[in-house]
Amino acid sequence: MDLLDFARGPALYFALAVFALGTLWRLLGILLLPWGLIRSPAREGSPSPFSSALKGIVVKLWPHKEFMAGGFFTFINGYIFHLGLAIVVFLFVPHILFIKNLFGISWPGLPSNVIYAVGVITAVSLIAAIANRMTSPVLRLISRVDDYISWVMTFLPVLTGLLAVSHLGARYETLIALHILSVAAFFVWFPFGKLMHAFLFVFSRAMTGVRFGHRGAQL
Amino acid sequence: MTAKTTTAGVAYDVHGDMSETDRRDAAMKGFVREFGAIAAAHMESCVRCGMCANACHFYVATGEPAYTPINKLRPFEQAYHRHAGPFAPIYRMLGIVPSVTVEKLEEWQRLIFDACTLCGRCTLACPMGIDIAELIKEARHGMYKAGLIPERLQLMDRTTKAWGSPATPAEDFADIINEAGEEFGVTMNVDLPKADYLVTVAPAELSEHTKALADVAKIMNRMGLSWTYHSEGFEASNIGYLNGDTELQEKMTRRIIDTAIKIGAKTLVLPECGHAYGAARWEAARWYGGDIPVRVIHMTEFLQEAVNSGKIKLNKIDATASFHDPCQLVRRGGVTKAPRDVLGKLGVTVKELQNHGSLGVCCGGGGGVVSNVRADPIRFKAFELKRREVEDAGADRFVTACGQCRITLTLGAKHFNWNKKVESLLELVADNLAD
Amino acid sequence: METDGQATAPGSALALILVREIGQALAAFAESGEPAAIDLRGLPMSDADREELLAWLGDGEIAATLAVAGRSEIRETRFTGVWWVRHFGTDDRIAAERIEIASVPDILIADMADVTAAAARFDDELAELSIPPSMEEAEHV
Amino acid sequence: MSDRQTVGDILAQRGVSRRAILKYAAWLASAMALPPSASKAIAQSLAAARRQSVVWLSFQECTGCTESLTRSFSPSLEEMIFNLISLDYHETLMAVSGHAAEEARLKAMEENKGKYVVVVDGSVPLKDDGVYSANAGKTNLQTLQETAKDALAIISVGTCAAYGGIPGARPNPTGAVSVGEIIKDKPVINIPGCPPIAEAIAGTVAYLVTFGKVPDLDHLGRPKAFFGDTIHDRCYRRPFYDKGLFAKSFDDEGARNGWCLYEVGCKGPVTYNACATLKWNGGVSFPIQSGHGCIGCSEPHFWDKGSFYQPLSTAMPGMGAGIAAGAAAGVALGAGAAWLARRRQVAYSQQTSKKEGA
Repeated sequence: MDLLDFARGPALYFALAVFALGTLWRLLGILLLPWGLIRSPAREGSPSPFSSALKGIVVKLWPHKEFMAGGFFTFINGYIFHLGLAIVVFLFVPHILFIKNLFGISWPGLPSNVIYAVGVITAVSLIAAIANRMTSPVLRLISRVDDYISWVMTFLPVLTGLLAVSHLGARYETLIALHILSVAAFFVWFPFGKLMHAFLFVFSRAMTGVRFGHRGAQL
Repeated sequence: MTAKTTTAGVAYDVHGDMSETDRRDAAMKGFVREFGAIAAAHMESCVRCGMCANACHFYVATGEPAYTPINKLRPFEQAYHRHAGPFAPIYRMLGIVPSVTVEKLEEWQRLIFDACTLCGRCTLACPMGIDIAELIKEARHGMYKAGLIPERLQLMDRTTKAWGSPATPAEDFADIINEAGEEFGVTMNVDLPKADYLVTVAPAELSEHTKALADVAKIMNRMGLSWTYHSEGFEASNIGYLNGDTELQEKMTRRIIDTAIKIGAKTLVLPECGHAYGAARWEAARWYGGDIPVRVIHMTEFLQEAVNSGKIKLNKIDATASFHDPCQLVRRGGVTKAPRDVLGKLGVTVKELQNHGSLGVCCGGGGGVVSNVRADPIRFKAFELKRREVEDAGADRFVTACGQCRITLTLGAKHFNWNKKVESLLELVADNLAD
Repeated sequence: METDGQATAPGSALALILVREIGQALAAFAESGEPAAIDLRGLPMSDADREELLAWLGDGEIAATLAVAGRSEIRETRFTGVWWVRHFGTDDRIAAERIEIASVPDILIADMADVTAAAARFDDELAELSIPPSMEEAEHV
Repeated sequence: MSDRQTVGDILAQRGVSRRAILKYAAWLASAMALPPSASKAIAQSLAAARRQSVVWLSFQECTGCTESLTRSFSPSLEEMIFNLISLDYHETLMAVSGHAAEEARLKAMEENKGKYVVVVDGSVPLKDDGVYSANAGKTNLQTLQETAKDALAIISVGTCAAYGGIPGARPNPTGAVSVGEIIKDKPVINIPGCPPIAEAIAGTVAYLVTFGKVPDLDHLGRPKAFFGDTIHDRCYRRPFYDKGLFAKSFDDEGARNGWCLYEVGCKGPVTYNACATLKWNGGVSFPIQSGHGCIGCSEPHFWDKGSFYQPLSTAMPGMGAGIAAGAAAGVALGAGAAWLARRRQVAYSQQTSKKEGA
């Protein structure tokens, strides 16, 4: 079995099994804790908890202009690499085929050249993010090992993906195997670090959305 | 109590006689009880983006990275991961997350109490929607259990437990009310056996702001309402809400709710106090253990109802004013429109501060900080943010609807020899009642 | 030499690169007499690339067809010393295609080994002619 | 069969001119990606070289490789290869049979000791003492070891000889292995493919004759001249890949338009071979040009890498159970963790209230 077969086979099986295990473990470990739902009466005319939850999820997509002064870079750069990752992950045809193979659903992709360009922008943005983390006094103080591991786990698939499409550094099948292995590592790490925010943000925002909606307060 | 400093020179206070282990365990147990699904989801969602720093007046005013809101939760979070999180058993087994040390808790006392007003502006800044302010409030519960709270808050705790109020013994309450009635020439109702409205007070009103007691009575009387103050349930400020003493919070909550039920009141009116609103309006059911059969409203909401219903008429003041939004009332309470409605009825043109409404900047003294003298230096720095905004807005008058904010801002003004008077919305209404 | 200034510049990037390379090799040949060759088959050329290059180089004074292990075609381009050489297998399938920069492509030059062999063969055949066995005698042999 | 004459002498006897050698050298230089200017020198050394004795062994194979080599050869340029070599043993092609054939092999080995080249097509079965393939009373393993002992080099032609190929596909009932797994002390050149391209076989042999050495090989033992690039990199449909234009099935609009076959399982991106440049059937076409994706036949274990029609970027089949097991374990662990945490909370509340009650 060569490296590519190992990556496409056992490594991915293992990673996805760990991903499923860890994600459910963590989500249920949180959501099955007591909810403490005894609440004072809602403000008159406040929206339903469901719409408050939705509103919380949506409103938090965009920061208040009041916080832009200090957080502009974090906000803009965060948007760039999140969108970049989303485009590269979900609109590159080989990735769509991967998803189709797993879940049976698919959608049209973007031209590969566009994906390469977005990939480069994403990589640059991620580098800017880690540079910011390592230089900003606030971020240095609040960062943990998790932040750096999660960065590496996110950056490696982008880097190996770019190397693979540009055939840099090694043979294509080696690079693509490393790419898949880096994705496997991403999946393994995902449930145990902050990457999990990709799922948790929904709950976190919705909960605060409901709390604020209940009080008639603005998020 | 013993005032101490950590090796790094951070001041902290210690109460009670406990071994280090007992103290730590007490804190852990206090923490662990807080970890419900919501706190857990919030604890797990942080991506360390640092956006919350920009929202905190203490960070903005000092540039001190330690004041980054999420950083203030560090020991609480550590306890969560070690004792309650999904991976807690693994973390314990492999020693990935160590026990929180007493030293760490001592060091963090300053961040959890001195450097946080529970104003919740960080909650609005957090892209993950983490309610950081709520978590800090919950973290205070364990800190209280471990006897690791600032001396002043401990003192108020003791006083409140003894008197039922941090300001005065309950036996003296009726006298204070009646004296104020005499002083300001208003008919007072106190300890009536039955009334539709139970009116509660804040500590400052029993000392510095006694005019407020009379102002409420004046308006109630003008409206012809059935109302009363009551010695058994008069204190709306809830020190337990601020210092983490959950038993006291429950006791204080029960006292006013039970009194309202006892006298058959349909409405419990809270004084011009921010955290009283948080405690009685939004948290009461939790500590009361079920539905509250009484409507709980803030003084500002009461005034809004009064002016909007036309039951009182106001003289027009031809002036401009800026309104300082009390955090617990506006940002975390949802009462944004009411004070502006009332100012409008007074004929006041509101010149909004740069940050206003739910994004208003805290006065710097909420969450017990104004009582905690140790926090004075950063409180004054934060005050300067507010002062700049008020000066930039350039209004004639400066009004708020929270006694605590008023005291904080007045102290700040005095410190900097700033000649801006901080006025009470209630007082403004009472003083301008039209015939 | 034909100088056709009207020739359109190659539009394809590959053809353009090749044109430059040929130009450099030709200049070097003119200066030092060092011949050169460029293999076209190893390049990912499309038919369009090839046609553009061909059109640009044009036709020169010499065109030769060889019948040697299949057909070969050699054409001088409008640039003297630049030769288009194509070797075919049977079925007219291209086996090798190259641009040669030389006075004459080697394959056109008679090899001395072949010349020696030819001379020997010539001698043999001539000997057969000069010692005249009669046609009848020959038939009897 | 030993020739003490040079290739040039023999060609002269056969009336083949030096021009033909020069032409052949031009072809060889092009095929082996040698500098074009080297063709004159190649021609000279070819003419001066001795004919190379070649012993061709066929093991577990289908004769497709021999077919590829011989069928593509028509009398002209390509037949030159047979002027360069003395094919002293080839079961399919030789006229003699039985003992005479075996003798020919042994004679060639004796006369050209240390100088002959062994070409192998087919894999070697090792299971059950190699009984699954034998001739002349010898198992393939014995024949290979005996023949390879005094060889100059071994050329493994076809994926079976190079990597085990189809006989070695799971479950590999005969225990088939490649030549390279048996012969460790001689240079082994792999020319994989199912079948390999004739020019790759001929070019490699010609190179060996001309230069007397093994050409540059990649890490899988393949001549870089023919296996240096992926099909994908040299594919005329590559621009469609870059533009994101893909055939979704073999009879859709995209297929008719000749778009990239990645989505229907083309293995071109990970397959190193010269199909896209040398092509097949006299340069007429190659699989992708004919509308079918590359199946990666020149790569080790191509048969065992999932469906030919499964896109390259997908995981191999058979993940469902593992993920389901992971998910089930996750649910159990998550619920367990929450239960433990709740139990702690209850315990702590009771302790606290007891202490306070006391």
